[in-house]
Amino acid sequence: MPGLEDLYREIILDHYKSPRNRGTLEPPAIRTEGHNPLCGDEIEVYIAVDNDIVSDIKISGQGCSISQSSASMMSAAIKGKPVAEVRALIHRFKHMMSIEDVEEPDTSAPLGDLEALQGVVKFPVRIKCAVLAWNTLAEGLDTAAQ
Amino acid sequence: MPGLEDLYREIILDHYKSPRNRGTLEPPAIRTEGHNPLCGDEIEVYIAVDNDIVSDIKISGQGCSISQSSASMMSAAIKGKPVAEVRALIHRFKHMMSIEDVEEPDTSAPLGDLEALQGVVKFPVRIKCAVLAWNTLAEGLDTAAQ
Amino acid sequence: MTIDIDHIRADFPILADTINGKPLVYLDSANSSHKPQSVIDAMSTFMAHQYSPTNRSAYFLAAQATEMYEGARTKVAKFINARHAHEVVFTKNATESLNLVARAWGAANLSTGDAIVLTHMEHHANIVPWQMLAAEKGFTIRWVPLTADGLLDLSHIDQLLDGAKAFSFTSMSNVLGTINPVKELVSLAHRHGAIAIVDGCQSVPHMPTDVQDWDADFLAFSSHKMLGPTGIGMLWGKESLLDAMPPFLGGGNMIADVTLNGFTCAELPAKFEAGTQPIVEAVGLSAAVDYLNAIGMHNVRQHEMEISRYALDTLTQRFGEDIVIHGSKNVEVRGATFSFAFRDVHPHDISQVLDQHNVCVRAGHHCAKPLMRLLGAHATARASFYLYNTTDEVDALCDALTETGEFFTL
Amino acid sequence: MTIDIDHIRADFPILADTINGKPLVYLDSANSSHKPQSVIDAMSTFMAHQYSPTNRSAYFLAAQATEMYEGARTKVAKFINARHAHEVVFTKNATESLNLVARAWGAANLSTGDAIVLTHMEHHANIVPWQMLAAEKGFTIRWVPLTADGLLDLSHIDQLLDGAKAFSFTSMSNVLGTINPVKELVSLAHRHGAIAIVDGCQSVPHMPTDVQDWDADFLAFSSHKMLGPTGIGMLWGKESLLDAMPPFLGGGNMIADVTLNGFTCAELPAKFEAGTQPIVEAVGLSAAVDYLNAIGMHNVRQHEMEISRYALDTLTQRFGEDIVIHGSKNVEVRGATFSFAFRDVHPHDISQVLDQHNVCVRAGHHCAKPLMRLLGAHATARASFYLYNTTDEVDALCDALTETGEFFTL
Ligand SMILES: Cc1ncc(COP(=O)(O)O)c(C=O)c1O
Ligand SMILES: Cc1ncc(COP(=O)(O)O)c(C=O)c1O
Repeated sequence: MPGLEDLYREIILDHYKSPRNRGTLEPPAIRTEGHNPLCGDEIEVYIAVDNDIVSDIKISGQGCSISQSSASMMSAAIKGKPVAEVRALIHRFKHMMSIEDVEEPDTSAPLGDLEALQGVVKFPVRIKCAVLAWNTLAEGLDTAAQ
Repeated sequence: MPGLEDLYREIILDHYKSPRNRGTLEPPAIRTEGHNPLCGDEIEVYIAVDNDIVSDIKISGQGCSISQSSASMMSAAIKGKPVAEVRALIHRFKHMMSIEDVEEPDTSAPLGDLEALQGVVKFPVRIKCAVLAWNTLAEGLDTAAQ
Repeated sequence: MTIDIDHIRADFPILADTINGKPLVYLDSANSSHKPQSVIDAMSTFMAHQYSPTNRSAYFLAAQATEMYEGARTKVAKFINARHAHEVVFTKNATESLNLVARAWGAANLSTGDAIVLTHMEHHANIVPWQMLAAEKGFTIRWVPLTADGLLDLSHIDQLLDGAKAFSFTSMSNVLGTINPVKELVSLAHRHGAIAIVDGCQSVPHMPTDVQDWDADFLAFSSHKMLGPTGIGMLWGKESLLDAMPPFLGGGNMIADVTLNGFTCAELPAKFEAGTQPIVEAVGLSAAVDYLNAIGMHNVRQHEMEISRYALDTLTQRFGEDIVIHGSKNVEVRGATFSFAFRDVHPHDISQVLDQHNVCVRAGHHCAKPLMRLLGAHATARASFYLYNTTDEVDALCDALTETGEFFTL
Repeated sequence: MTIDIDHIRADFPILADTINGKPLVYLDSANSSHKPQSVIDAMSTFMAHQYSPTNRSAYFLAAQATEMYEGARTKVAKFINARHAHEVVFTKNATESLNLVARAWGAANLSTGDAIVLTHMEHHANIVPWQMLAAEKGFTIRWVPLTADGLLDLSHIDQLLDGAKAFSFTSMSNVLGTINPVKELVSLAHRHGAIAIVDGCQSVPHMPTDVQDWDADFLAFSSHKMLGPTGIGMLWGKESLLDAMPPFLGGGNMIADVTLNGFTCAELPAKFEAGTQPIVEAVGLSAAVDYLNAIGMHNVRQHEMEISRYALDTLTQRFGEDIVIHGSKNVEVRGATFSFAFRDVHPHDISQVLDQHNVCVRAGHHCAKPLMRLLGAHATARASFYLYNTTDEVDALCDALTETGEFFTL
């Protein structure tokens, strides 16, 4: 059985305690909700997309350290990035989480700090926590594209 | 495991091959149907009740040797008997078949030939075959009493 | 100790196992219980040497298996003091049992303008089937509120039950541990002409059950929470109600006859048992009931009251204001199931740190989201105890909680 | 022999048992099959050392059990060549699977004036759920007739399917042994805009299955007929259909959220898996699929064709006009399931005499009363063979039949 230090890297706890980009955005920013039916975690992701760039992002809702820090790190990683790059990163992140059905990603999307979340894979039940924000973001991008 | 001879007594095979009281009765005689959903056996029991006496009985339908011979032996045993005596015999027969919920019967109702069916108890699946005609008769008597 | 705990623990092979060299501290029995060797053996032996389909074929093996299957029914009926064995229907779990009542009794008896009453502490299994039916039939659902202590607030019960057709409630909350006054609730329901449906999942495994004394109309419960296998649940119902109900699932075994134009139903209990039944599981369940009977349900309850008392005392002493235990502190009206909040650590993170010490608790909404909203929590951690748990395991929980606190204040 | 029959028989403990000193000749596998030691062991080991509730709690044991449960799903999906694992829903038996389709798909898609098509050789499990729904919704049921040979008579199939919404049929008759041309039937259904529902109970255990090649819409089958335990069945469905369907049973696990006012559904497959699932049974089923894969379904089919050929030849040679075997005599279009009449001896009596020799056959209507009426029989005796049966057992059947003839002409 892997140890706690595999899961709770320092940077994760840091994002958990001081989450980045907390808050909400007013319309026309897009608001998307996500649930983890297993544990009751809820998240709202707000994104503003201008000229195919995610110009702003805010996160609210609540959840465990893993879902909260993953959301916080995600927001820091994608703010100001082109939508295409964000999509590539979502793909790469889900691949790192060894989600079924996600093929070999384009590794040009750099993971940076997000690599700290790699340890989650050893705790399969927590993968859903780590991925919650990312799935919610992906849904938001789909709405934006419509 | 008990042997075939416990089940198929000679008198049973005799009634199976030469069933007594086969046929039907016209109204106002009472016709009652019975099924054994397990094996598909079907029976019709026709009774004429006059002055609280089962003055006539006919059996039709089809089934295995046990259900057929039990019906035949039943018809021979009850024809011309007072309803009260017939009810006592039904009770006694079901008790012999160790049907759940049937209390100690009045042993004054003589079983006679019917005792040959006692071996059926060792073959629990066949108890339903042996009892089919009797349950159907009991239903017919209830109808007659209304 | 009212029961010989070492002896009992020795009957459960998994309790002797270690993970990473440390023993298992299993505190999730409200979710599902472990199985004694006798249950495992009964199932293995049956599959290896006695297996046969039941209620259909006539050969020796089939007759023997049918007797074992029906024997399980008789045993369960006695365990809850049912009047007749055929009042016990085997289902796949308590959830199916409750769906059966909603669909078969409910669809025939509820329509627009009607009302039923549930409580605010129900499990989703006793909420969603009614909501599904209500969306179709247009009846309303009324909710019994809770007191601050986590008991049913009966101050307006007469108003709530007025004109209601059914009152469906849990005998014990799977979140708060609250034991409801079933007999009193049944009598309230009946006084208003409503039938009383009891979700017995959490109480039947932990204390004596007497459906006749309760005068209840239906009781749903599950094998896997009472030392038996998964894959089998029970619905008990009063004969007259079951007889009057339309069938639930259609297929083999539940019919008397089928033609191209329609079908007629078999008698109880076959009427509600369509298709090949959980035969192996009934044999396992039968062994589980034997096991519980041998110990005695009064003794199980006694043991769990002792554990509860110790847990309440110890957790409060060691963690003071750092811990909030939901529900009543009176062990007379609660079972050994404790939902709690610990500092501001998320329940998922609590359970993760506890897991490092093989302390197994459940973190989440416990399939009771309406209750969670009432508690103002998205999730809680829940430690639940059974006949095989010890006060030492309460200490192990506390030690692991101490470490959780340290870890998350680094 | 295409398979090592001695080796296989050694894997089934019950086949080495004797009753009254004589070996068991089990010819009732179309009813339910026996279990190899590997299935029994998988379940015992799981219960003794790995048991945990799944998909809820987060501790190590729970994560491991969840992986095993979901692993069973993936294995079953591969076994029938499903596109996605989440297209496989676990139920309690094939009967529940068919009720699920009727209730969830049917209730949402069928109304007055609609029609569905069944065949005259269906099992009650594929008749009664539709009759129950038809009584409520007012659609009509049309029936595909049979040829004298016991095959589907497709001469008016276009007329029957005209305007129909669904065509639900068995892949193999449990009475006649007839193997239906599933791929052709699916394509006929689709050409008329009907969905195709396959009752795979009798074919999936006995030959390769490829739902994508068939292009079927739903497939129902049972674990207990394919070497697995009771208490678990399967429904496979096309993702798009399952996604569009309302839920079936309501409760825990199948929801995304529940409030006092209503609920929202979880994603597939949880949406259709309410309550605690047959976890132990999924582990056993997983071992059964492994066992069948190791032997190879083509080899199973090959072996059963050899047995069928031998059985048809031997029964005809030895009993001539005394035996009437229902269904086709062409082993290419039939499985190793033989319903027969023997002189004028009632099937119940045949099975009784056979039982004296431990020859286990089923006597009755085989849950197919409409077909029995068509055959002009109230009951038949049925001998059905599986991968563990031998041609010697065909001889044992014949010897016992000879004695049956002697006994009943005394
Ligand atoms: C063709 C067919 N369909 C459906 C069923 C029902 O399967 P189960 O009893 O496992 O629900 C059976 C078996 O009894 C069958 O043979
Ligand atoms: C109070 C209560 N009701 C219903 C259920 C549902 O039981 P099952 O999951 O066995 O169907 C549970 C357990 O999960 C429960 O605790």
